[in-house]
Amino acid sequence: MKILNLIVVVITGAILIYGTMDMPGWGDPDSPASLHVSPRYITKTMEETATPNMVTSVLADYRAYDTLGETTVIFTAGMACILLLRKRRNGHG
Amino acid sequence: MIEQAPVLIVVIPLIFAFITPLIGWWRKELCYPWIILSLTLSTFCSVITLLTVINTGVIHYHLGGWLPPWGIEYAVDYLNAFVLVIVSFTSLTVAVYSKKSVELELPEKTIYFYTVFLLQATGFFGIIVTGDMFNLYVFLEIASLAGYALIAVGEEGAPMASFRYVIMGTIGASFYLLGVGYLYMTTGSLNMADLARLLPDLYGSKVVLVAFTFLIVGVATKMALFPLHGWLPDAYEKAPSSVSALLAPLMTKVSAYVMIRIMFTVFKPYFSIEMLPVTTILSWIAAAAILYGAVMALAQTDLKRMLVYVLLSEVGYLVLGIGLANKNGLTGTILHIMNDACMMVALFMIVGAIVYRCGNREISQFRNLHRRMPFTMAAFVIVGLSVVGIPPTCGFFSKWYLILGAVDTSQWVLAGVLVLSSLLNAILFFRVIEYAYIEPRGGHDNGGESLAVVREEAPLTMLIPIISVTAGIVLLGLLSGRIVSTVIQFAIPACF
Amino acid sequence: MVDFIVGKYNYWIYIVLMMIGFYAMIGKKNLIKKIIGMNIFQTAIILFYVSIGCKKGATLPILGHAHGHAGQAIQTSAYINPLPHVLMLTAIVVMVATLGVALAIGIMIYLKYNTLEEDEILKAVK
Amino acid sequence: MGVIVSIKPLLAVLVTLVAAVLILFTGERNRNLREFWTLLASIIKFSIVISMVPLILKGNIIEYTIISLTPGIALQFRIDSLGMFFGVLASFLWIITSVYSIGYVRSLDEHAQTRYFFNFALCLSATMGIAFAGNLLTLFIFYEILTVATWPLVYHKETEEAIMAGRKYLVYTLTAGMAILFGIILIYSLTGTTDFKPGGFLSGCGSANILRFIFVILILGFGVKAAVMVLHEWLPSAMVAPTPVSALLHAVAVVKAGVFGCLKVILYVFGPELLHELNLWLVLAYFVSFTIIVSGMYALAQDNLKRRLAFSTINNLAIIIMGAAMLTPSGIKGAIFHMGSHGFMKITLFFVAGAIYVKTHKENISELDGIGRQMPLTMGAFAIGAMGIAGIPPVCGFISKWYMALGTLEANEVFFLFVLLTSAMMDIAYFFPIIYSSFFKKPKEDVIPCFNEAPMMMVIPLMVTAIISIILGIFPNAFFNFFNIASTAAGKILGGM
Repeated sequence: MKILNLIVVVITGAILIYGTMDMPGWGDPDSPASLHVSPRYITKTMEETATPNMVTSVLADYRAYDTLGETTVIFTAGMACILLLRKRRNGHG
Repeated sequence: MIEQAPVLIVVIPLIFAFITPLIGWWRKELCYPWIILSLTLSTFCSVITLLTVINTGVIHYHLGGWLPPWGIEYAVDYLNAFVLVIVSFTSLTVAVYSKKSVELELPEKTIYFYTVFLLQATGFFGIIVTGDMFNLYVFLEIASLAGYALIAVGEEGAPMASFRYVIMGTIGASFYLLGVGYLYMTTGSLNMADLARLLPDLYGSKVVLVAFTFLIVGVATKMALFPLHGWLPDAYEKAPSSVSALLAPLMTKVSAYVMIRIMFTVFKPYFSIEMLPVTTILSWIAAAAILYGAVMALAQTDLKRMLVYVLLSEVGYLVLGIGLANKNGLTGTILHIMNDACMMVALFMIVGAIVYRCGNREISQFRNLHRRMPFTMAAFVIVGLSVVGIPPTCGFFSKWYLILGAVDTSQWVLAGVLVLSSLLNAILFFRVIEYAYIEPRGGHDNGGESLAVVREEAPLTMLIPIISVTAGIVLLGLLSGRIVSTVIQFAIPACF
Repeated sequence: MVDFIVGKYNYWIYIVLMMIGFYAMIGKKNLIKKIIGMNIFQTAIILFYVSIGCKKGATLPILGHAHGHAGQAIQTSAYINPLPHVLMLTAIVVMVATLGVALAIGIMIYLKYNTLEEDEILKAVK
Repeated sequence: MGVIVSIKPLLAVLVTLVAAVLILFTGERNRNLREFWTLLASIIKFSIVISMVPLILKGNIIEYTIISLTPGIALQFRIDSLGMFFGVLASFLWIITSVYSIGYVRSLDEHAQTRYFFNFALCLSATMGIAFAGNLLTLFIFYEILTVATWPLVYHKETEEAIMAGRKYLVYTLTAGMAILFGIILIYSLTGTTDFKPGGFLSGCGSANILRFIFVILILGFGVKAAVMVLHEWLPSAMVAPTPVSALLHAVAVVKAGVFGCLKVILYVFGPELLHELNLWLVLAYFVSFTIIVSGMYALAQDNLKRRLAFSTINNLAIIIMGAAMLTPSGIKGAIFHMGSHGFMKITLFFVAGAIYVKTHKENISELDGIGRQMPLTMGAFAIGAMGIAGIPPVCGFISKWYMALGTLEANEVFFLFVLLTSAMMDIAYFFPIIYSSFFKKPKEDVIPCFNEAPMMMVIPLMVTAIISIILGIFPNAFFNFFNIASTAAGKILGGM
């Protein structure tokens, strides 16, 4: 069983590393990730959102809906924990 | 109002969920009507969305007004609109159904149960409606977290089952997230439509290949496709009745939807079919899943556990249609998303009703059940026939398209597997029906011992959803031609 | 060759980290170790994402001259890509939430069976 | 000549469905009302069916499309002469069987009568659907409903034996259903349609081998219900069912549905021309000849009366298929007519078996000595039925066998003529001793040697069917132009070549 797990892990890792072969190098300023969508966040942040912190402007404006989801995740987790751990006050247990 | 319908489907239950605990603290019994109200509104919106899509074509809804590659977009085409309607109807049905079983199984935790229940539905809606890869991940996690919690409050052994689900589910979600990361790295985009535009130039790239693999494996884990199904049987068996009824039909269907999205929208069909032999591999895995599920189900003596394995086999059907990758196969899959959602929700609701009344799920203890719960068992017969694939119930038609798809591509073995699984399902369901309906008697003393069985039907809040879904199963079967010609044929990628 | 290794080695490190976590998740018998593995896995993914956003010679994505320098052209290459950071802020929250739920379930299990070893629990369930 | 759109076929199917629901909800509380529904529905149904006969005789086709099921296939009724023939037969016999059933279940005070009548009505709906189906898929849908609806009737007694028989029945028929489904899908995949056409629609589609394969699985699939040998095992076992069930379903509705399916495949899907071209007709004819001979031998060996009748049914069904497989005008005419005449004769015989059982609780032939003195009407009807099956004039079995014999000659296959004659000999061999011993042998002690019949609710139906068998033998057209319907059907099919 241990061996099987190890094999699964090694194969997964090998596939991931295989994928890195064609990746743009670390910190490459001309990588697609830096050229396609993000320039607008950098150049237009003041103009469109009046926020100098780009992370903030993306988080709370461009992709604000993700952040709504994020808060919902926290809410879900909170409710889940209450649901799971709330002790019965009366009755058995 | 109508233009806002796509976003309202998600936002309404979201807001309602935030308010549910407050309402519960005020008046505990109001939680139930509250979530019914919420899901009714969502259902209403999803129907409007589907009608809008049919009348005017694909809806693009830009959240916050930011244009797609930069902001998050809701893109609703025939496929999501259709799945949305199915999911919203199913969750509404289960919500109506849940009242009594929650009162029985979780009397102390009603408020939080309903809150998480609603969040679960929200997660499903969000996954389906979104057009953004990362946003999908967020909602996938909402749905999963809610699912973990809902399962864990089930019967003896549920926490451990749920824990295993947490581990497998997190692996699945992390794989998905890794896949998205790899795609983002090479394209710089997270929007599905944008990715579909950018990716064809990069199809040779190893990064894209790996990303694709991880996305599919991640989704398959969430879907409990055959070799990755380990978490599912325990989790859905041990979960409370209404949770199994919600999760079992929907989690798998939603994941199947995501798989179709990734394979045929984000990636072009020719990539999924030709560049990697993914569809071939998937169809063989699916065949294995179908047989595995059916054979394992044969070995079960507990009805709910049997159904769980039937569910595994149904997942195989869904994936088989995707794997066949032709018009009929995909029609079969999309039709089966609907049909199987109906069948599974009905079956799990029926099991819940039986447990509620008899406190027992052992098939061998079902003697005289048809006298005790005549309507429930009649519904069980019809749904069972549908799973077996007896026309004119809807289960027949998805099988029809799937076999047709297999024949079209001359995949005789796969067609044979489908036929064989029908027979295995027949054994499964007729066995249960036999137990419930036949009272063996020795010799010829006809009508001698007519046992006095008290008629004790399930409460109305359970019975009405069961009966209406069962009626739906027959109706949808007869209407399937109409459904295919108005919706599903447009939901299939254009190149097929 | 050297460029290749220098350009990729950090990804490799993250992948190795991920796999350590992954192994713990599927291979370890102790529930807490599984949860720790889960955390390692997710943290490695976060590192991986963040490193996508990196650009050589760029600085934090906060405009240094936000006030009073209107009109001055903003160089894209001067700031690192903010998007992965945003995504990871969300992902961290998701991770924490998952961790919380996992631990809550762990507590439930511990209260019920007084152990956190998977095989012992499975024995107790049966 | 023309296509008439009419909702009548749908009504004919729905009437029994509605009755089934009413029966279910009336339940045990009011038995008379429940039985009233059965009778009312059977009469309404028969009148609907009969009202369509004149149109069909003029050469029209009645059509009604309910809803489109998939591109190219609709849930559609389309009645031509062959379907009409089967429809008239089944709906008429249902009236008689209903009366008989009521007598039977009440005399024996059976349990679960509501379930019994409910499923009976359901079966009849399905049979009507099969008779009127306009394409293979519609036929298949009703065929599967029939399969499932018959199951509770087979296990009705709920003894260990009955339950096993039910299981066997399901295993055979559901597997067969899957084979048929597969065949239909292949046909649809090749042609994009499954609409029946007199003379067949498959010629020119697909290679010879695939067509042969389709033919084989379809015939085997329908052959299970038609109890073709080696696939027949379920039918004798299913004889544990109450006698009216054996009578109507295992002499008329279910097995005839199988035969009807075979005829549809032979005549309306493949067609004479294509079968000649593929040389399949001979293979089929030899295949069923085997059944004819072997089932005759089996019948000789049975002591249980119902089982003997079951093997006789298997024998006659195979004769029908053989007649059709000759693909000549007389052969087809004879085959279609034999569906009807065998229905009347065999139902008489089963009714007799039931009447004997109700009166004396005897099931075995060896116990029947002298019973003719106690139940002369019943055994007289038995004699008529048996003569008919053997093909002795003036009973209607003679006419159909005559035409089928002509058919074999038209096809220049004397071998099959011999098969027919041999089987007639065997019919005599296994039926006449019964008649002889029941009338002329010394009665056993427990037989009351004076007139003591079963209830009139049972005797009258079996007299009626016996008399009709004779009338049909003398005036084949007496009964709603029965024979003409059959000849029109044969003419249409061969005209379509």
